[in-house]
Amino acid sequence: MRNKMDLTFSALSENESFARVTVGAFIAQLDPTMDEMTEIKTVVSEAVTNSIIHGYHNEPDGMVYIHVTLDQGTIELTVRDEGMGIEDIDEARQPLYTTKPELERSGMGFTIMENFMDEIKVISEPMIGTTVYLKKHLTNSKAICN
Amino acid sequence: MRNKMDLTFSALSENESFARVTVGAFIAQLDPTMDEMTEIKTVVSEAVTNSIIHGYHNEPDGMVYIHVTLDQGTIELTVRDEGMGIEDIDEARQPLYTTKPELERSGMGFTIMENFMDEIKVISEPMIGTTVYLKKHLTNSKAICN
Amino acid sequence: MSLVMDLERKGSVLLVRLEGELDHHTAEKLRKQVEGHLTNANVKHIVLNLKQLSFMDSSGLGVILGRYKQVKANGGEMVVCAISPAVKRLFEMSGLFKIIRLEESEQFALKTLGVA
Amino acid sequence: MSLVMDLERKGSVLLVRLEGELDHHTAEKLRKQVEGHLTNANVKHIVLNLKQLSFMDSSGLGVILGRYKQVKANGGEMVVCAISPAVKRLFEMSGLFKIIRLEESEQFALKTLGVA
Ligand SMILES: Nc1ncnc2c1ncn2[C@@H]1O[C@H](COP(=O)(O)OP(=O)(O)O)[C@@H](O)[C@H]1O
Ligand SMILES: Nc1ncnc2c1ncn2[C@@H]1O[C@H](COP(=O)(O)OP(=O)(O)O)[C@@H](O)[C@H]1O
Repeated sequence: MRNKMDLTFSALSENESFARVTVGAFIAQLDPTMDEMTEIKTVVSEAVTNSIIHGYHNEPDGMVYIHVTLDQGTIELTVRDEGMGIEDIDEARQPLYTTKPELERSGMGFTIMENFMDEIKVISEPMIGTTVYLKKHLTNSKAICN
Repeated sequence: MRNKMDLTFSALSENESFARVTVGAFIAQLDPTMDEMTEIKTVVSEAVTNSIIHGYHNEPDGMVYIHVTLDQGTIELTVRDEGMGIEDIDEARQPLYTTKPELERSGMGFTIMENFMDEIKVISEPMIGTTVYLKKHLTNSKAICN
Repeated sequence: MSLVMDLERKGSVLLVRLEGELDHHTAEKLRKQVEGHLTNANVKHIVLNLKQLSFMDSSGLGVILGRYKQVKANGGEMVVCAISPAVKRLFEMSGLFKIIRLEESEQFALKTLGVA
Repeated sequence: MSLVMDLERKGSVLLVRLEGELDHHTAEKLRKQVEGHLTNANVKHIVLNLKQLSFMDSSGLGVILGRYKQVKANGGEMVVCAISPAVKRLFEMSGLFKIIRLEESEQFALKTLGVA
């Protein structure tokens, strides 16, 4: 079974939990373990929060785009914004690095994404926006046999 | 608060419950009553099922498009497909009318949508697709005060 | 969330208990399950217990109506029990109560059919 | 799902119990609540009970680190207790355990600070 979905929503912090619930409900079809479900939801939360805070500076007119593909127990997740973009991606991905310490950002978002997923790609251009591409293969047998 | 979202997904029957959960999670921000929540979820289910069964004849390559806008306690919901379309919309909207009795369709989809929402508009063109536009004002005070 | 089906024969009655969500996706599974049991010549009536059903839409009406027609063709009856206000509204809207009897509880529904 | 916060002063300790989801959206509310109580001159330490927390991400780490810095500046301590394996992983990843003490239970955490 191959299944895909696209979700677009206003850059409002209220939508962070909505995005987690939605992606969680979608991947539930693959019958992931509790740990895998938590990992995916956390990763969605990190990437969406980044788009809202860093990409759009909390400007709710911006839109956040999520794309999810499920194929043979593999989850491909893309979170995209048309915001500020990132100047130096390597620097941004360092643990504890943040450009918004005044907002009490921990600088752990990218580190968590790297730890919880099998693959991560970050594409960004200043003033154009940022795309975070994430991939994870579920260990679960049902997913593999589908 | 004005908040909007777009959801697109493969025309698979597995996604019917996913669509209900997603729209339900989105409108939860307006703090609807249990009855209103059930009504919205039912209506989403009806329109999405119609797109999958009638619009795309269960062909999973088709995509179903949902748009939701929340504004001052009013929910605007659009469910769209690029499928078969409807020849005679007035006839289709009659209670108990169905073109797929062999699939045990009850012909009650449109009737339920009309009963559960304040407003419904159906736009359809054969071979182009169908758009169902639905609107409901929540009675809830929190929603109105937002 | 999906549908959990619990089917059990009690004399001439097929007792069907549903838990979860009955929509287009799960209605087909229900149809197959019930039809499998209806091949048993002893089964004449269906009692449908919807107490644990958390969601139903018009696809549920369709599959219930379909099973009603099957038992009706054999001179049997269909009784539903323990339905929520939401499901009741759907039944009322579609006029299903004209042909399908509603009873408060499963025990009472079975009693009216001479079982339990 | 949102965050329910239960704040209570016990001697020199501000006991904070969290229930629900701690993310960017709810972290700001938590920050304001805790800062309101930290103006009380009697409060020196924070005990954070995360037993009922069902979700947390790096925004949670940020707001916890922020409060740690505040109590630290007054010579106080921050202790977390009853955390889930998922939250524990985030703490470990970020090295937060180097500065924030972990205790099994709320009662034990309070005891180590001379309260309860
Ligand atoms: N979508 C984005 N748009 C613009 N900048 C971003 C985006 N995502 C991340 N960044 C930059 O990368 C930095 C590190 O991100 P992250 O590791 O998630 O930590 P944090 O969000 O806590 O700052 C951010 O501080 C920001 O400068
Ligand atoms: N999205 C759609 N695309 C094509 N035809 C549709 C669509 N939605 C509804 N229809 C037509 O309208 C009829 C009535 O729809 P409805 O009231 O929902 O009943 P049912 O789905 O049980 O047939 C359907 O049988 C079908 O012919």
